[in-house]
Amino acid sequence: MTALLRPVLALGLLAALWQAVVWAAVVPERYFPPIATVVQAGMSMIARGQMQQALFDTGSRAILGAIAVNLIGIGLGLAATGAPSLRRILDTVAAILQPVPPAAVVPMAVFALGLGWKLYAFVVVLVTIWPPYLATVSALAATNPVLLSVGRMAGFGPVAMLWHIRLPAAMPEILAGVRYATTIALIAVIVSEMITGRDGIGFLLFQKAFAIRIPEVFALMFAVGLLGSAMGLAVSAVYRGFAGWHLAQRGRAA
Amino acid sequence: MTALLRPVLALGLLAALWQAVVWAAVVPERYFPPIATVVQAGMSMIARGQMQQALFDTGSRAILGAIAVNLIGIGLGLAATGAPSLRRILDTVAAILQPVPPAAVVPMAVFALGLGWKLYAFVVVLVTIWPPYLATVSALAATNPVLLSVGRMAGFGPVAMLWHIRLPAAMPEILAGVRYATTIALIAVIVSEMITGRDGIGFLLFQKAFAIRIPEVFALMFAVGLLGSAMGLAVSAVYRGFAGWHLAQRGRAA
Amino acid sequence: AEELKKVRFAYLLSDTLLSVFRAKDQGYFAAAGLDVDLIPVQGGPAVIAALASGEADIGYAAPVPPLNARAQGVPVKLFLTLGHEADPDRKYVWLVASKASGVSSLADVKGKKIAINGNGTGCELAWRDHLAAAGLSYDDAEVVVLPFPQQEAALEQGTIDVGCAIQPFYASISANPEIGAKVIARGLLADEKEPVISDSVIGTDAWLSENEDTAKAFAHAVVKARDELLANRALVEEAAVTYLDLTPELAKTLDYSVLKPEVDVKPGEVQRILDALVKAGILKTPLKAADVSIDLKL
Amino acid sequence: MTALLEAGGLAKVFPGRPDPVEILRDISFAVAPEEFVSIVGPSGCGKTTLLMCLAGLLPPSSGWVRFRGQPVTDPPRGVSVVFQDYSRSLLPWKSARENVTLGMRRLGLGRAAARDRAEALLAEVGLAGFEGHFPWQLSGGMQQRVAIARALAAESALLLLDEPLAAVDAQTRADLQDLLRGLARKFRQACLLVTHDVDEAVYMADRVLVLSRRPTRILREVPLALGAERDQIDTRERPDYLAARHEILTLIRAARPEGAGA
Amino acid sequence: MTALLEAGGLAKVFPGRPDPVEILRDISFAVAPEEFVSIVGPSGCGKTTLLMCLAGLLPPSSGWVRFRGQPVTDPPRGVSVVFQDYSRSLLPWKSARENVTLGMRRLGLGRAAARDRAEALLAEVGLAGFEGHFPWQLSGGMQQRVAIARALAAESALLLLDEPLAAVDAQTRADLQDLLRGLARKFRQACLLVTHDVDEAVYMADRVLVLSRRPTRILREVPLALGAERDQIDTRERPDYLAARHEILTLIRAARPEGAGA
Ligand SMILES: Nc1ncnc2c1ncn2[C@@H]1O[C@H](COP(=O)(O)OP(=O)(O)OP(=O)(O)O)[C@@H](O)[C@H]1O
Ligand SMILES: Nc1ncnc2c1ncn2[C@@H]1O[C@H](COP(=O)(O)OP(=O)(O)OP(=O)(O)O)[C@@H](O)[C@H]1O
Ligand SMILES: [Mg+2]
Ligand SMILES: [Mg+2]
Repeated sequence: MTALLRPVLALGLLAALWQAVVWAAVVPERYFPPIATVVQAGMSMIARGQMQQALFDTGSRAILGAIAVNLIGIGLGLAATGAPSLRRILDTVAAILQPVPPAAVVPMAVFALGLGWKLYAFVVVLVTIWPPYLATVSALAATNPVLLSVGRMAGFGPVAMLWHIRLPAAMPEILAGVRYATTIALIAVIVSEMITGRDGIGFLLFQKAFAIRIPEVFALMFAVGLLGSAMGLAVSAVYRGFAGWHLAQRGRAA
Repeated sequence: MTALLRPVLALGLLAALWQAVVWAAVVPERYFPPIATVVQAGMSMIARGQMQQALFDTGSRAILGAIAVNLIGIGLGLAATGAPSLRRILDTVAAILQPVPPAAVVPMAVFALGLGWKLYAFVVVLVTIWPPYLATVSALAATNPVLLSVGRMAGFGPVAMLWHIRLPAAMPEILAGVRYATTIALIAVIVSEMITGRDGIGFLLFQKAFAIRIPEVFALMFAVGLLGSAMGLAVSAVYRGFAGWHLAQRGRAA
Repeated sequence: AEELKKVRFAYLLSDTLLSVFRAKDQGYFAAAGLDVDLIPVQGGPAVIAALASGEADIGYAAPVPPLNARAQGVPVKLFLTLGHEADPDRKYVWLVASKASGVSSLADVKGKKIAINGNGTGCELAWRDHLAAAGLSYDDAEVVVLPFPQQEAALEQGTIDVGCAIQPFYASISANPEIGAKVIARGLLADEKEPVISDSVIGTDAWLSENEDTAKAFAHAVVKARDELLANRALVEEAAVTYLDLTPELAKTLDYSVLKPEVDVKPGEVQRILDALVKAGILKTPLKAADVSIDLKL
Repeated sequence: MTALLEAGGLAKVFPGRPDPVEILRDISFAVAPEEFVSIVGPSGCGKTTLLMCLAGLLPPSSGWVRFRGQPVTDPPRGVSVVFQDYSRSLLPWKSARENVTLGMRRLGLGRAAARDRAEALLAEVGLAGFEGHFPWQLSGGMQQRVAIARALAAESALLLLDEPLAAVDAQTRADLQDLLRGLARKFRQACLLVTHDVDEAVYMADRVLVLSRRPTRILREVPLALGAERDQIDTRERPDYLAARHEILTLIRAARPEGAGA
Repeated sequence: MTALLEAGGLAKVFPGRPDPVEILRDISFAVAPEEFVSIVGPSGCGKTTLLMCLAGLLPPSSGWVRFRGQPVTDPPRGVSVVFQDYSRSLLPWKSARENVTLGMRRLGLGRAAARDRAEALLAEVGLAGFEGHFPWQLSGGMQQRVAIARALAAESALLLLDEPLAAVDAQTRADLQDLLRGLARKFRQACLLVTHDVDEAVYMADRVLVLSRRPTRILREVPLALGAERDQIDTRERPDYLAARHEILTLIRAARPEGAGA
């Protein structure tokens, strides 16, 4: 309940702040319209069905992408943990590829991948894979050594050790990486849509800017924020499922 | 030594992989040139001084930005930990702002901030602040309750507790956030340069891409990767300084 | 019924394309045996990339990016043009200064901040050509890269002194009293006594060599739609609202008249731009019109 | 003489899953200045919970605690604790020496003085030469001794010791018992010692509190008059020592936790 | 009868900061099947280190370990451990019951059977009613008993017990001593018990190994013949029990760790 209330509250706060900037007239109202205008613009996009469609397109891409990429990232992290030489290579490839901005990659990637889903997938993967990968690798490496000994005594091979000991112990940290990746999966999808999309929020953002519909551009940005918050709530639910013990344990007095 | 060797090795691997793709001729050579051509393009940019200048411009912005933003992010995390109501607000603002892509924000920010360093600063902060903030908040919340009791018995007020107990305990996790933020500070700088820049790697990337000078684009991307790796090594050094105990402890047999 | 021929058309947003949108909506493409798939992308280079990667068969862009690409060895050719510029006032590019900048002519631009929407674009060519004609060099001004939608605010804020505008942004800037827009030059080239092509429909060499008939059919359908638009101003405004999402007020400012009813590219027109590009230093090596364009002789 | 520490009607209930779990039920007692009190009770009866309440680390569900006449809500100055979970109570990023120095914070000593004192205390608990070692480089018993040195470092009026000698060998244990008593007398400290070793409880204390099984009350207070000076051999052979020991063992046997094995 | 566990010339040196630290120096001994051996030694002498080497969890610097005649490099099937750091050895995301079930993995029981057995074992160690509690909801002694139940669950031929009763009260400790011996006999298990309680060492064992201070060797092997059946009262009054106890205490006194207090 509070988890759902909180975004609403923060949204209110953001709106108040926004309106304060408008009143302060730092930026001409034309480029930074009052909140009421933005809401109205959003409403009219909803009335035309534009907003829902874009949210659906972008949302489904981002959610599917986030799921896939988090699984891949965690999987790579597991593999790298199993094979230290792979880890050494991946870590450095990560260090080299991570800072390459997607906006720089997309124009080149179009040559190789075209304009379809492959491009989206590539961009999302390239940008989003690192947080879950890095979190998985670092969390798995940090397993309490006593627990590892317990696992070895139980006769766990590497796989059982991962499954029964290292992975559950690492879950809180991994899910922090997953939460972050989920957010930037959304960014990656929107950036791709802006550059080569025919639909979705990214495309709409571009189209509205071309039509000089500034209130609608802002309304779309708010919508992106809400979509992001919703995805965050979904991750929280996963967290409670997989690492709820961690939260409960934290609450304990010493 | 090995820390420095590893990027070189991985770079070699990457180059080999690259060349394999070229030979497989999946993509026409014009759009995916052989590694030799890329190196040559890079060399010619170095000869003209273009590469160094761009690396310096972008690098100095990214490094200053990363330092500032990490400090701000950690500071905000500390503040939020001290004031739970602030934390609730910041967490949700984070959830809403995080997924807004920088490419969407830059054009809007231009209105308010012009095209100078303020714009760079704003974009870098907006994009980069979350990993250190989130890491700080979550790590500080996870302090072992026995250690907290020890601190309370030592008569630590909230500040001393933070400084002597919670912060050192949280350092490994915080520095993981810092490492990540440092990488995306570089991305943010490059994206800003791409959109409204007059110099730096981002500007050069765009310029070369428009001129369809593909080998040079790839050479620049490699340069970005190397710059990112170098920044990563710097973070590693900081990590050894602040959380070296964590690495040493990990190495212990149970 | 005969199977429709699939044509993938990558484009960047422009008011000129109203005819293409209308041709598709009214079924003129289908009537010509074409199934045209519209693929919006952001920026000329992306159009080129879409063609080069085989994701699109034909594309729409300003003339500079494809010519640039051709010079870099990307096998694309111009085969249609939907608009021409010509002296004195048939122009689609404006160099506009804000009142606050104190710039009132090209000569004042020295040391000022001028905007282009991207390197290697029509704006860059326009600036270079006009400045050269005024006895100045491109490097005399401080060039800033800024997308079209942001230039109006930048002018108003004083972030830039002179912008490079196309429609509908030019109309919006002109109507903004805070800017007090002053046009210091117009047109892609300084000298447009002879008509100059202002945009281009392009295709890859491979596609064009096999699909000349398709290209012609495409052209006829577009011309049909365009003729209807030219004949009825109300239709233009309606299309601008429908396809470009413009507000009705903004749509009223649209200038949709054309200089030449023909859409096939004449080698002479292309050569003029090529020469200007070489003169401006954007193209390093001279190219021949015949190598970069096809005259469909419709 | 007024009491140093007083507890009245202390109760603690943990919010359990199906039902709340009642741990402490109505605990009242007082500790005089310089008094040494031992607490014994069955495993899981709530000794640690009680100590945490007394230290101001855990709010009781009802009842009150006063230290030097002041209500305890936060850890008061003048109280130190050795935690049962000693291995987790040491800061892993600090050496043994620095961990001990932490206990001296409220004394306001200079850096060098604090360092000297820490090293002296580590030597007292048998850890000379290990000052620079980190907790994870020490054995269990060594870690526990670092925790003891840290609690001693504060020169508190009251020490709360939660099984502080559980992990050390018999000889070291005897030595540390004498050390603890000696320092407590020297610095006029009161001690509250939780231990499972009834011999230790009796040997160390002026009074032993025997706790019941949960929900926990004080089953009996056993006063002792073994004198101020104790000796590992002589004291343990005194008839009143043996009588007290017998009484407590009998009580504990009766109070064994529910369902305890055969 | 061939030995179940054999160690020969075991040595362990840790890479220390200025100099490497020599912990174990030349440890050789054997444990026969069904034999109960206690190990006592000063705090920090390397008992835990020794157990880790025997369990195949830590490679010795030199020397060898054989279990059932096979060289031990990894933990062999048929060996269970109760770790000294019991609170960290429980999986915090699993209930007491699930933690115990973990010990039965190599037995290949069905889900329901494993669950029943886990609950029975928890009841044996006095934790009936706490099956669903998580480790951080249990007291120190309760956590330790969960760890014991887990080790028992495996029905191993050899139990390595590192101060398994350090955190439980006297009565529960006595009960668990008898339980451990009883189960060991019933399941024909050999045990290696590290303890600081010399009484416990003698009461439980067929033989006691007394370790020296570091660098650690076996100071003496004290064989016992107290019979298979032991009694908490009678056994402890036997003259040979008291003699062994005295001998070991004297040895330990001599072997106290360097610099130990007063
Ligand atoms: N990683 C390490 N680096 C350096 N020294 C270590 C390390 N681990 C353990 N030691 C040292 O090894 C010695 C033996 O430790 P161990 O835990 O085996 O002792 P123990 O006999 O079990 O002691 P206790 O009875 O206190 O549990 C200790 O002196 C400790 O300082
Ligand atoms: N967070 C919690 N939730 C529920 N029950 C708890 C919680 N913390 C402790 N308990 C229960 O409180 C009881 C008392 O715990 P406590 O640690 O005080 O016992 P203790 O007397 O110190 O035992 P020991 O001698 O084993 O250390 C235990 O039965 C334990 O299960
Ligand atoms: Mg306790
Ligand atoms: Mg030990």
